[in-house]
Amino acid sequence: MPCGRLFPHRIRFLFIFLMSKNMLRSETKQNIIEPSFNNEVKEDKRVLAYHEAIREALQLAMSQDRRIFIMGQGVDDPDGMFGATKNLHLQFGRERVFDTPLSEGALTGISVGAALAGMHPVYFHNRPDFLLLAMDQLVNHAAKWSYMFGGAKNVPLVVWACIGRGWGSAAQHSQALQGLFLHVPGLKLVMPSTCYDAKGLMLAALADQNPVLIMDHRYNFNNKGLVPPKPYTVPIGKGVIRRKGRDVTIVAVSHLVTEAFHAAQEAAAYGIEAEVIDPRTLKPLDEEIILDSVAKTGRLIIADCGWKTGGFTAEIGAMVAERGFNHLKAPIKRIACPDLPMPAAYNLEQAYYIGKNDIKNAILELAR
Amino acid sequence: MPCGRLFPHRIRFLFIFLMSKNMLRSETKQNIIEPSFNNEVKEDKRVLAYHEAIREALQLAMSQDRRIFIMGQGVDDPDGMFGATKNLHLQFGRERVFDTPLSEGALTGISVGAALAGMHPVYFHNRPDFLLLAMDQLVNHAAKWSYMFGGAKNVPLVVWACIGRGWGSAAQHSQALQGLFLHVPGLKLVMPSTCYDAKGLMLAALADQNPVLIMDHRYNFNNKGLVPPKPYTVPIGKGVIRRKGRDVTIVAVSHLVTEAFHAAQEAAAYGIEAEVIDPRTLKPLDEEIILDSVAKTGRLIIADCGWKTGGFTAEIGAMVAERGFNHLKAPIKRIACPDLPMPAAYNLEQAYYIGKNDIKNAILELAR
Amino acid sequence: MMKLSPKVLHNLLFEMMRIRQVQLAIESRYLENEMRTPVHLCIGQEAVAVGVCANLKNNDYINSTHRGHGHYLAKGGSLRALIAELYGRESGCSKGRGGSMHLVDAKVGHYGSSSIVGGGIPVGTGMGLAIKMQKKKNISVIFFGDGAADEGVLYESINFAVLKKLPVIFILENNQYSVCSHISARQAGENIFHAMPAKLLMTKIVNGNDVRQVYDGVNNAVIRARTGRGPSFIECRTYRIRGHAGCETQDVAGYRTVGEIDSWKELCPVASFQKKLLKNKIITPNEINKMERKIENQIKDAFDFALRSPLPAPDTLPLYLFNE
Amino acid sequence: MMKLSPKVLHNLLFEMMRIRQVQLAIESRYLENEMRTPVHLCIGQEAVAVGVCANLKNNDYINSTHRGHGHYLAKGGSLRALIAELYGRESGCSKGRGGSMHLVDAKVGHYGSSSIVGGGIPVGTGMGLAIKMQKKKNISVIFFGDGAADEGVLYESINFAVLKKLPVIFILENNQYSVCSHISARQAGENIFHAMPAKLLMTKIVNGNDVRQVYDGVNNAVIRARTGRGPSFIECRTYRIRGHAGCETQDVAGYRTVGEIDSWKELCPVASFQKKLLKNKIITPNEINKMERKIENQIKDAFDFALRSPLPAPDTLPLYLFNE
Ligand SMILES: Cc1ncc(C[n+]2csc(CCOP(=O)(O)OP(=O)(O)O)c2C)c(N)n1
Ligand SMILES: Cc1ncc(C[n+]2csc(CCOP(=O)(O)OP(=O)(O)O)c2C)c(N)n1
Ligand SMILES: [Mg+2]
Ligand SMILES: [Mg+2]
Repeated sequence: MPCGRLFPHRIRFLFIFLMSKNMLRSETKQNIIEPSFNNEVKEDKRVLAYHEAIREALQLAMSQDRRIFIMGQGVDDPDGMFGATKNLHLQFGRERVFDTPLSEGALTGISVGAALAGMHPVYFHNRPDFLLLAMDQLVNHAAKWSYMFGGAKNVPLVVWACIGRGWGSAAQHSQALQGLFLHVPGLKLVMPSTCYDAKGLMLAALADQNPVLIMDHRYNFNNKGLVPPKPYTVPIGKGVIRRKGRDVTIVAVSHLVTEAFHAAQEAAAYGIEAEVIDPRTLKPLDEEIILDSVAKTGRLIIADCGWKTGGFTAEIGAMVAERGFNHLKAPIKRIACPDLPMPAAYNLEQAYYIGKNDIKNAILELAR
Repeated sequence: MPCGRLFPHRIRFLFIFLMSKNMLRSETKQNIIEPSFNNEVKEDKRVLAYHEAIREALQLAMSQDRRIFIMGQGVDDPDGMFGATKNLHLQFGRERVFDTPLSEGALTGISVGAALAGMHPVYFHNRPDFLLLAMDQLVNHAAKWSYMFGGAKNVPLVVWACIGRGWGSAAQHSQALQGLFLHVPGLKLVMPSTCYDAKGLMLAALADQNPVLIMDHRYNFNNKGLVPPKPYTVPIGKGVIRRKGRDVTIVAVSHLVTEAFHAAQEAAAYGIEAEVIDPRTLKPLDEEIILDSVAKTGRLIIADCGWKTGGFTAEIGAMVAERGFNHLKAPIKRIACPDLPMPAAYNLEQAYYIGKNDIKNAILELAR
Repeated sequence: MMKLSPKVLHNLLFEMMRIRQVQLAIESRYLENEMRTPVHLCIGQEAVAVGVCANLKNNDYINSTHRGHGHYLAKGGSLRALIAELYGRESGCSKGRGGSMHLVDAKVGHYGSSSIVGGGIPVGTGMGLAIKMQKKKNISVIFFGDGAADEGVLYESINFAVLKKLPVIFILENNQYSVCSHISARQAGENIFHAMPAKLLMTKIVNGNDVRQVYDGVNNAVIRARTGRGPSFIECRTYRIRGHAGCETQDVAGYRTVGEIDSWKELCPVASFQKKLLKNKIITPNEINKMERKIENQIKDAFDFALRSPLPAPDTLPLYLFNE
Repeated sequence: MMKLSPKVLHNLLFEMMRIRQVQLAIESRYLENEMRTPVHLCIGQEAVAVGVCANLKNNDYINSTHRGHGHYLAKGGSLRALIAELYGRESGCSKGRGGSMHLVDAKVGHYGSSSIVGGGIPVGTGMGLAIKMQKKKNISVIFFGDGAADEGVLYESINFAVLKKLPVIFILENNQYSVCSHISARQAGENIFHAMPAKLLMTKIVNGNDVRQVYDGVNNAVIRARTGRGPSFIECRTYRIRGHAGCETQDVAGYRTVGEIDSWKELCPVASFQKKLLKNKIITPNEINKMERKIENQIKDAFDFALRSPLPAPDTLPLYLFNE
């Protein structure tokens, strides 16, 4: 089997290739136009893809602040972190946008040290699964440095990771680990759901003088939405109501905000009006926006793309059972991934993941 | 300042030394006799310290099962993991009880590999803080191996860590990280509260063919309680009622079970009877014993020595708000450490940690 | 160079051809989007898998990576179960739970592989520890890439293997790249472990495109490990002809030149070994043809098997979390 | 050996004596149980802290460990703030939040230390990265123990420092023990980084009980770092006279012999340097006495300061989690 025969089927499959390129190995959805819940955008109606919005935030921030630099495996490669960092090294040079060894533990500590010594690093990971190698530096160091030294030094640092999903990526490449980081004092945890917020929260994270973990989701990554060209920030710690409703409150995370929105739209056909809340930042959490909504609806659904036990749905459920109990009229509902590693086979993936229909069913059950 | 003057104050302080040796740098409490809630012990009334109970379990298991071995930093040192592994290397040899390099990441993977190849390792850490260096191997590997390969291979492994507290151990040496591990599918999470269970759960963990994480607490470590000499197991996944009551349910973890018990005893003076539930294993969790109790009392307090947000109190609170809502008569109460790193100063430690009084106040507030 | 019988030489060629043809068959059907799992082809690296595994016995262990099809096949893993796994079938080696990056065949000493880069290094080391504790005579071989050599877990694992004199062989499969990152963007100079005293760690650099060099290099390490003299570290210099993941057309452009790829195609480990055996009259064109047909049949059988196998039943989703 | 002025030599002695006396003062009051924090005394290791830091400028960075009193003082950290921190006072260098293992004095380039063994290694490396990116001329020095050298983060950090030619000096303070574990239970052979090509990483082993050797060894590394020629790795062989934590009476018996401890006491870095300076008539007994009194006064002042400082107000517990 000499090398000359490496390409025997090339021509035969060219047509398939042309047909299907965009679907290939796609863990992202393509060209989804966001629902029109971008209440923030008043004037400039420019449309941008989610990854372009992140890139624009980085570009604006780096132009203004010499302390900011970007590092991570492949940030300067042709793919450019699914577009989020694409070609930024051409604009800012390889000193400020650089590839790293696969040393997630040390590189996190290195970013902590660089932050202490006056820089503001942005460390990119293309999957949160790899953050497990960085837990010591994230949890024992970045998150604690300011407190441990009575505020003498702080750690302005953005760590970014993008949740994988689908295409048989399986157990070690598909984890949505926000439930772990939610538990750690000293880390801010940001999970945008719209293109507008992707930019505004990145700029807010880069204006923050503390460690901020941004968890994006591949299912958002090619969405298109309204993103004004100017610099703006979305406050860390403030949620937003994506859809108003009186009957049920849905708190949803990341790409599930859109799923919840569509579920609510469909449930409206049954005369049920669900309110969709996007916390945007899981920590600090805008508890009031959730409690106010539950005070009105008396019913709560929480939808999270992470595991159920001890995750985001647990925290919101318990918080409301503690602080909003007197308004609750029915058991809460938690919609999250089952407590299992992600399987590879695509039909098991379908059984595993949650989405619009699960949320819709929960609405109908709860408000029937 | 020559070396000859190394000991100038030696004699002066000898009397203090004799007086205070047991308190020194003590993160443990000394010689606390357990409350008599050891309902399991029928016949043999032998009293053993908590650490002796663990040691006895290891000794019994190792005598019977050649696959079991012990590793960890200092397992064979004069302290012997606060007594839990003391001198076991003399009985079983240094091949089966050995010290390790400070390579928590690799050593966890090495224990996974040894387990795959037919051994049953017990990997000791004297603080859970160091497990953050092992997260990749614990979460990405140990927890997922069986599932990821469709059950072709499994990982019989016990990882043990002992929560530190007090004496200015501060932010990186006092973490109670069960809230992280609770979230991870594929790990069993065990937190004993009595000497009896310390032995029985260790033997159960060593009979289990899966990764089991045992989190002990230094505040239990010198307790004394009834421990029959014979081998016995306490089932993983079954909680126990430590005190019966009709008015309030308290679910408490590890050393807080005793605190909750005493709080309940004191509250009884006010005519309030609190039921104290010790889940013993946080995962799998005996949800029914909690739900049954709440069905009776309608009121729930959860006490955990970890952080509040996204931790054990979150899970139990949400689980009951989901499955036991119709029995709940009042908001749940969550008693946990504040979402802060542990401070060093002892008066800040006092402000930081929770105990009997916090639980008692919660009982009185809830059932007033 | 060691003297090998024609039978052994034929076998080396056959195994390499088989791995190559299986990869090409996977590639040719990948764009059908029915193997929905990120395949990492080892086209161009066959000599490493084959040269190493030809030294091993059935009960020796290997620990592999995301780019593990070759290691799995060379160690004797079931071809049917591999292809079925790629198709996500219940009959796959991991019952469709693992996909391309998580192959297993316990019967031949392959106890699973990690897709966390470097993740398998300590696991394989621990298998060596078990062997030593059990006083068995088998050995544990760990495959990992140059990317994995960036990870501190390698340092920790080698330290432990040396400290305990474990029967472990570390195979650094240096194909120069981690995804699009050239090794020079990640490491400076030679791998530091080559400087370790040979008494503690036997080390060697071999041409990873020459199956004979790989075979010989590893042979010494195997003898060493089997006789209780401790671990070895062998770096095999090779190249991945295809992109990081997926099939040829899916390789992103811009991180390496066509010239670079072409120059390595010239060094194809399969073609060059074939040529050498033909030239030395150790094999005939006819024998090669026979091998090709045999492999084609095996491949056809495996794809047929996979495609007629059922997907996992959705209600079996929760199975296998624990061994009860 | 470099020629040093009497002033510099006096200073080396003074700094060592000061660290020693401060440690002894802490030790002598430790059993009062008012310093409620696990102290890790560096008695016997003073020459490392002093020999290294005497080469540094105020704006150079150091990164230290749980055994960090000496590093902190040698770098010029406030003695008052140290003692107050041990007493958990608001006036402590970390406002009573850090305790003995978390010292900081940003004014002198000490930005905090980790009690996770090895945890400071990448942090200090990152400080070197910042220097390089900012095109500054200062350097970053990292202290860590032989225990920390077990951790893979060292391998990763050195690789990165070498790759980026960072102005970083790695100081391996090898006192042979990690708690009760002798280095031979954890590592086989010399540390591997000594085998690195000098062009990439300058390496050296020095007698860590000889302040002159430490000074000289580090001096070259400092010049190298300041002139952009990259990182160095210096191993200082020394010994901890006291137990792992706490004061002398708290050392557990059974993991090392009295003879071993005594033989190292003979090699006391403070006494031997004192003797040498006296013998060479570089210092007089009277000058030494003066130094001792000066230090005693400083220590008295620091303890007084600490003891009259208030504890943190309990309602300030939530402060400093974030910088707002
Ligand atoms: C810890 C970790 N970091 C990053 C990744 C993403 N990733 C997957 S494969 C790969 C390349 C690894 O390179 P190498 O080890 O040389 O293996 P090769 O792909 O060349 O066979 C990377 C970076 C990962 N899976 N795990
Ligand atoms: C990652 C980690 N593992 C274990 C410990 C427990 N521990 C605290 S200090 C210490 C000894 C470290 O030895 P070494 O680095 O040589 O420093 P030395 O105490 O000798 O100064 C250990 C093991 C820790 N703090 N961090
Ligand atoms: Mg590679
Ligand atoms: Mg040491």
